[in-house]
Amino acid sequence: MNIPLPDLKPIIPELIMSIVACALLTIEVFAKDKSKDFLGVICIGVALVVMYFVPASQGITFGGMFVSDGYSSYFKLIFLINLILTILISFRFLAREDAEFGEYYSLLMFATAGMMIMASSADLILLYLGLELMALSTYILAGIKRHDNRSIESAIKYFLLGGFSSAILLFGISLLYGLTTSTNINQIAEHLKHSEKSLTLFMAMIMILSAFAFKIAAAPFHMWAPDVYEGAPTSVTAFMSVGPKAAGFAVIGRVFLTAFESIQVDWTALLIGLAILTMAVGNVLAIVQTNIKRMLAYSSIAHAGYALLGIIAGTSEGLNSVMVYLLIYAFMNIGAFTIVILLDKGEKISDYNGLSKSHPLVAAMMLVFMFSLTGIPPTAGFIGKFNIFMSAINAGYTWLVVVAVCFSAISAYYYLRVIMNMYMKPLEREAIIYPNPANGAALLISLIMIFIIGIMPSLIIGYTFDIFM
Amino acid sequence: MQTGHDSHEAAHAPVNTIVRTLLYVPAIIALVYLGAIFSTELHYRILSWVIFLPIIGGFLIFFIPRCHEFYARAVSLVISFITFFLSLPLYTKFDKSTSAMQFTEYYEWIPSWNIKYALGVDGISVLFVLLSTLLTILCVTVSWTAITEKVKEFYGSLLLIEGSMIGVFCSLDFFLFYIFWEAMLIPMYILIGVWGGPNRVYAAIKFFLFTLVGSLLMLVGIIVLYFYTNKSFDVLQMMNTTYPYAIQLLLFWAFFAAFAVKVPMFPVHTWLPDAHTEAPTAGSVILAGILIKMGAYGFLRFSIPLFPQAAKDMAPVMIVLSVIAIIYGAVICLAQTDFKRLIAYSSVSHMGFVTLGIFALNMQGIQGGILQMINHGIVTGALFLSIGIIYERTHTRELANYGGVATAMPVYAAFFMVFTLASIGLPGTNGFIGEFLILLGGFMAWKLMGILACTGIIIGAGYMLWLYQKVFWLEVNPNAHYHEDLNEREFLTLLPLIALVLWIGFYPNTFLSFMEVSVQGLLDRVNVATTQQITQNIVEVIK
Amino acid sequence: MVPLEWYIALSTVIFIIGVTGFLIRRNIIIMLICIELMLNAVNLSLIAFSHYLQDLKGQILVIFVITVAAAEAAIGLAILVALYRNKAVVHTDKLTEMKG
Amino acid sequence: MDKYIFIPLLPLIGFCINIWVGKFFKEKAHWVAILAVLGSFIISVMTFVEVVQGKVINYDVYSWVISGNFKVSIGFLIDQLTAIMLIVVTSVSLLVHIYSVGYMHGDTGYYRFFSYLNLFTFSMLMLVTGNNLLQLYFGWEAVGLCSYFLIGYYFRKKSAADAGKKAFIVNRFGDFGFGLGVFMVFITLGTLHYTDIFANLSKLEGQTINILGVDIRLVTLIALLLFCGAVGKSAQIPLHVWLADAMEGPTPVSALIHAATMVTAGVFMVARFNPLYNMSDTAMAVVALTGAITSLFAATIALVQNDIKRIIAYSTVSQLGYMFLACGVGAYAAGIFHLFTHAYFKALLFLGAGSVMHAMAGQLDIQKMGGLRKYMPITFWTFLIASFSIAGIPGLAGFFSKDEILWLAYNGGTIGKIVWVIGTVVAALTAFYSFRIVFLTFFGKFRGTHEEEHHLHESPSSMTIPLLILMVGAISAGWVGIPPLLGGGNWIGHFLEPVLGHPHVHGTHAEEWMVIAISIVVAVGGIFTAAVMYLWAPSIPLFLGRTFKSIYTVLWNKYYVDELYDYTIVRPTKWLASRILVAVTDAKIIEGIVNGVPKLIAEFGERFRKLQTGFLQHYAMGMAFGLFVIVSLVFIFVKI
Repeated sequence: MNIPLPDLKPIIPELIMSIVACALLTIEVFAKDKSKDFLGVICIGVALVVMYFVPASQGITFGGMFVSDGYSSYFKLIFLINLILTILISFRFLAREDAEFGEYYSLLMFATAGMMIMASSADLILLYLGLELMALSTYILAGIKRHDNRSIESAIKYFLLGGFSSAILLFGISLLYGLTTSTNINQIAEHLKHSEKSLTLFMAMIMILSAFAFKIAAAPFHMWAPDVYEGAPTSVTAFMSVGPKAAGFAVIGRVFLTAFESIQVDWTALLIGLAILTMAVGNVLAIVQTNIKRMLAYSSIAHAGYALLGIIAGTSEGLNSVMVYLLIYAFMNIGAFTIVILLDKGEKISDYNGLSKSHPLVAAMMLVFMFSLTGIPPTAGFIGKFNIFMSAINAGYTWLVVVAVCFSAISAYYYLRVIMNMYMKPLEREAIIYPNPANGAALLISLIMIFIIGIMPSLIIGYTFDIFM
Repeated sequence: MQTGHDSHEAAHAPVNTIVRTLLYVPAIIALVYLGAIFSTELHYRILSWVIFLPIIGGFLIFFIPRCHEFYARAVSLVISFITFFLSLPLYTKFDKSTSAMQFTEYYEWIPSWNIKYALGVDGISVLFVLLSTLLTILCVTVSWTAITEKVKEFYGSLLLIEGSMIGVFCSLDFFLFYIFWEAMLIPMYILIGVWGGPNRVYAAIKFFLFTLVGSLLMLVGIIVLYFYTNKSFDVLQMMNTTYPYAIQLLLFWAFFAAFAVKVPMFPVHTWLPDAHTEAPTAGSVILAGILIKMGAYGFLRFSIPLFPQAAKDMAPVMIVLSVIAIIYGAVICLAQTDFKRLIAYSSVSHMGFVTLGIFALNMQGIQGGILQMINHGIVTGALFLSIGIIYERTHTRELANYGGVATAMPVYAAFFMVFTLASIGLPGTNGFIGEFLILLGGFMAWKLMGILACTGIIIGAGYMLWLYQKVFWLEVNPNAHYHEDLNEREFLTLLPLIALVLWIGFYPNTFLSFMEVSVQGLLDRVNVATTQQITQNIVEVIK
Repeated sequence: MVPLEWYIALSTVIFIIGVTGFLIRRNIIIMLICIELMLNAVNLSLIAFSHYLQDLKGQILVIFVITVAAAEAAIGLAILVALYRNKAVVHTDKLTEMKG
Repeated sequence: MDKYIFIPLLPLIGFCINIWVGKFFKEKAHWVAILAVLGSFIISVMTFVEVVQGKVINYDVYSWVISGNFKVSIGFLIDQLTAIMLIVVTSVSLLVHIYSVGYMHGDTGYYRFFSYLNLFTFSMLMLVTGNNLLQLYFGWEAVGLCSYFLIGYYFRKKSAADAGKKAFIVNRFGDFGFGLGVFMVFITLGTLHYTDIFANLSKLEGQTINILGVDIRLVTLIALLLFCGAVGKSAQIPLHVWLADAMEGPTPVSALIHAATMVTAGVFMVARFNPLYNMSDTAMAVVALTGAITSLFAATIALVQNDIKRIIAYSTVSQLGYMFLACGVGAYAAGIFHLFTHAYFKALLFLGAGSVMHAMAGQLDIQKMGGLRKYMPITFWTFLIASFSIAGIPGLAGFFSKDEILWLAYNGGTIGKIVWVIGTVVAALTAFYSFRIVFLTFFGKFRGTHEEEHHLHESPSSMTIPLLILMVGAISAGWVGIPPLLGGGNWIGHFLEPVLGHPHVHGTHAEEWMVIAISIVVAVGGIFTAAVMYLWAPSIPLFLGRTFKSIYTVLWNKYYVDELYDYTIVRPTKWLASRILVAVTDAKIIEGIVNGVPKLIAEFGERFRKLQTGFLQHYAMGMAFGLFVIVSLVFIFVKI
């Protein structure tokens, strides 16, 4: 019996990622070298190769389950950039943290592969699988400093709550399946278009939404995030704060704008509530934080809130803006975390006091990242926000943008506090920094991209537009 | 530290300084003249150069090794001078007979959003560019010895601010405008927060947040405007679009949030005393001299021409707020004990005049308003420079620690007197022309408000003379540390401002003629707008 | 034949038992089991749907869910072992080092 | 370029030179200043001659301010009125410059003093020569500035510094009204040039403006607003308070600015705008009554003061009131005539007082002087002549001008009669207090310390020569206006007629004789009373002081006007500033909100972070609760 092999071209990137990830596990066992750096180098190399394949491998395969289109390609780009930057900042860091395990790199790759699958999935089954692949890998990553209480605590929390939320997701999927006889997003959409609204549908939608909201850390499903971000090794935090979030947005965009198109009014209302709550929680709680990682965790919650505005807009333009926003967010957030990694000074914000005196260059870079996170031009953060706001206003949500803008002003307060500590407070004790070329490269890439996007945004905005036009 | 016994020496030193300095003056005049001729001959994209030379220069200064402080100073001085020379063609080549934009530059920038890199100046904005380039030079020189820490960062920030300020005045694309408008916050925040006074951190954050909240609302307004302008940020295109009344009203207030904070108008003024007071001298000068003009400029460039109906209808409200600011700012000065804080509050009062003139919506008012902005930039800038000069000697801003400065530093006292007089609007100084035109315009439009605004002048004389007496007259304060009069550098820093004070005072037409046609164009636009008279009640009360 | 609603009701009840258990029990192993309970509740409903809708996808999903659940359990227990090695606890109320 | 521009320009050049490099000239700095003023004096005289020959100069030098239809030039209008003022200003200024060479000898700020004097002369000349209101305003404020500088010349002294500030600010109150007047003129007539204003004045006839429900004639309003400025500048009630304090300045300054020139700017302005004032009876009445009341008021204060310069200052206020009184009854020419004569005898009085002070090492209290005529005869004689002149002894300058005013007031209807009575009373008081000074200062025994007596000397010639020249003026300045009744031709009245018009006289010769007689009688009576009280029976003043203690106290305290202003304006404003605006509005309300909002947000943050307990079940509960709420909302709101 001739079993036709499905068209593998669209899935080449994911295949490469998975295969290499498996291979890395094997290689690592045989590697005599004490240093695992070469694994990272391989990772980066592979990621770059994959990046090359991503745009080329467009198509639909596996009976419509797997869709590789512009949309997914763009997200995959974000994931890969996230991966590369994360690896760059982990090089010396892991050794320092006594967590230099070879599987670290392959787990990162698995997680990324999971995200990529999520972004490409046009079927809830595949979506679930991708999501679990990503989630399970990140659970381990969060606890990779296995002798560290905080790391393990964060892993446990992440794992239990993650499992909880994916169970809810599954329940939602099962309801939806029961309602529509399908797990394919397009078929679901087709089915829902012709059917009445029902409470079951809403239940399904809400459950699926809650699981995705968990992934993007939107309030009230955000509560795991600060603890996990704080406890996890910083490089993993950087990875988690961008990758899973972006993946979450990718699936929200796909599922909600396609499958639930018929009840867009309803879920938009829900998302508006969620977005406002998220921005409020993220920004207000970030103000009172003293730990910089925790502060950044809350800030990442807040940023999810801004990004939701693009989804709420519900237009392709809105989706665009979310993608651009996430890309920009990857650069500025990882940049900020890189500085956190670079300084072995403690994680308290007050530990940054007087940094500009001892390490002006580091301080200056942190300043750029902070202003970018605040959204001050000419940094990329501004372009991101501007883009989001523009699409939201175009969709008629001006009042919501005004709310977002108010929260954005609040956010300035805690970002400025970091700058204030670095530049306007006296130096208390000399910071030890661990510069190395890889971290430097990560910083440089982030910095350059922040300015390039900030000053010449047409480079990336044009790109996203090309995808949709 | 010198003590009293060689006061005879001290008494003669300033004379020598004057003479020595006067030798420099012809050289500098010749230099400026040559610079003007040379730059007028050259053909280059003036505005881009003037904006980006300081910005790039500012970045380059960051890379000067830390040990070479002198080079940081010198390079920034040279850059600021070159920028000034490069901006001179705006004066020499400006065509005063048209209200159209001049020296325009149009390039595609972000085509997907229809954003252009569009620059240009007209009679309203051209003078601010020149003022910015001039004041920056003075900021550089006045900080020469005052800044000893993180020198290159200081000068870098200063130049970055200069570039972005000029960008604000030249942008013809709203997006570009907003970029410059906000970008300037960063170096300014650093400038206040790092080199400022004791309470600098609070002041810096306050400045930043106040401005940010206002400008974010404006950002929303800009985006709304974009969609109502057929997806374009082009200011000129916006000026040719008529917006529905409700939108005009909403956007007027959205823009008001940004501009009123910057100006600052009455209830949102409290960032200003803190920021001005705590900022280092150069920061105060930039803040008072140019930065707060951007608010009033915003009203002129955007609020009024884009929303003429709303502006006309809201003018009474703005006038009332302006008059409150005038009187409030002036009265509150009487209770100040801090040198810089007093001048800062006087800025509130003076900017009240500016907004009063602008929203009088007649020729005299608006011309007076613009001229008064220039004047205020010169005079308050000069006052802050002067305060900085003496602060460098005393390191105190408490008025109680001063007294008898005129005895110890006669030349300085004379300079300060001129600025004081200009500040209280004495005829023959620039302040008079501006205030007179504003009050005339204000009085023509709103009698009662004009009368109330005039009281601001009385109180203005009150606090400035009180200040002068407290600081410069009476016996020399025994704890004082001011024995050396102005040195050449300080003297030359203040001299151009004196010249400008008198120039505008005696021949304001040089500057009025720049704006005449442009202001007329603005007024034409306003006058055709019909009002809805929704503020009828206020109108009846204040008419 | 048993109507679909009964399956769904049962599945929902089991799911809610799982949720409740997850919410009120402190022991991580039991919480893990509660998650399994929830997953199996879902499996139940999926199979029921699959059967009644005469569609195979539900069953395929069930297979995957079981697989993933196994992986999840493995990883969960591994993390738990690491936790136990470090702190010798398996209760969530001892894991409140990070908060605020 | 013609010569007229150099009238104001020369002093300006002098100022510029001295203020920059005067320090090099040390004690020679006066040469620059004096030469500059001399130059402008000579040109003024030449101009005056031209004007006498019938030429009126009116031209623009350059456009000063152009803004829309608002066009104002720097320009010159030299007509008969201005010509007289030019002579007054440049001549007195020249003499005061010369006098100052001796008076200011040895002062550390020698060059500074002369540069200020130059600047003042420039400003005053700009004021009187301007051909438009804005230039008048320019000069108006600029002379105020110089006055401020010169009053505060001894700026180390707190009283001097305060006085300078007070002068400036009180004047600002007047200028407030003046400025509004200028605005009104521009708004109603569209121009600020004199000739255009006067040509269009008729347009204002019949127009009214509604202020707080009252219809006011436009001309009245404008006239009164402009008069506000005059009230401030010429120290009339209620803005007279600065002039007495202004005596803190060096005495030559008091003579030049606070007696002869600057304070008369108000009179000049009113006279210049006589067509406007003539249109409004109300305004005229206000001017006349303000002048009359001020003159009486100031004269009564002068009766009891002991500070020699303050007495003369109050006398100046009083005499300025006289001039306004004249303008108010339409006798502009008489007012200007009095201005002209007053400039000389009052400058002489001041310079004489300065000479006395010079001898007394700065002592100002006339109770501590006495018998000085032995030590300083020139000063004595000149001072005596000036006193006779101000008292109105026939033949001297003061007599003719004062008599002209009183006679025209007598002719001026009901208000005229009232002000004539007041004027006559004031004449008596003037004679009295002027000779109170003379008798207490120059007669009797010296009442100061022995050391002071030892120090007494006549002043140097640079001071006495100006005194002598001014004495000539004090005697003869009135001769240009001898009324026809006394055989003169009232030349000045006719000279000024083209500008100031001709007052209507309907009284008989007999009445005129009566007025003259009465004024002579009261003058002599005043002098006699002073002689009785201060030469022959010194116990009478003491007795009077004890008997009418309350009146004496009120007069001694200048009717408590300063205190009144202090309690009604100065203190409430300061209280408002520090207790309300700074402490409440800014600090509590606005800053309360500004700082309160972030605090509130942080407070929220602190509260809500407690929800983040770190306890896993709570997080799960949060999720479940969130889910529950969303589902409930769906149940509530979504209708299916």
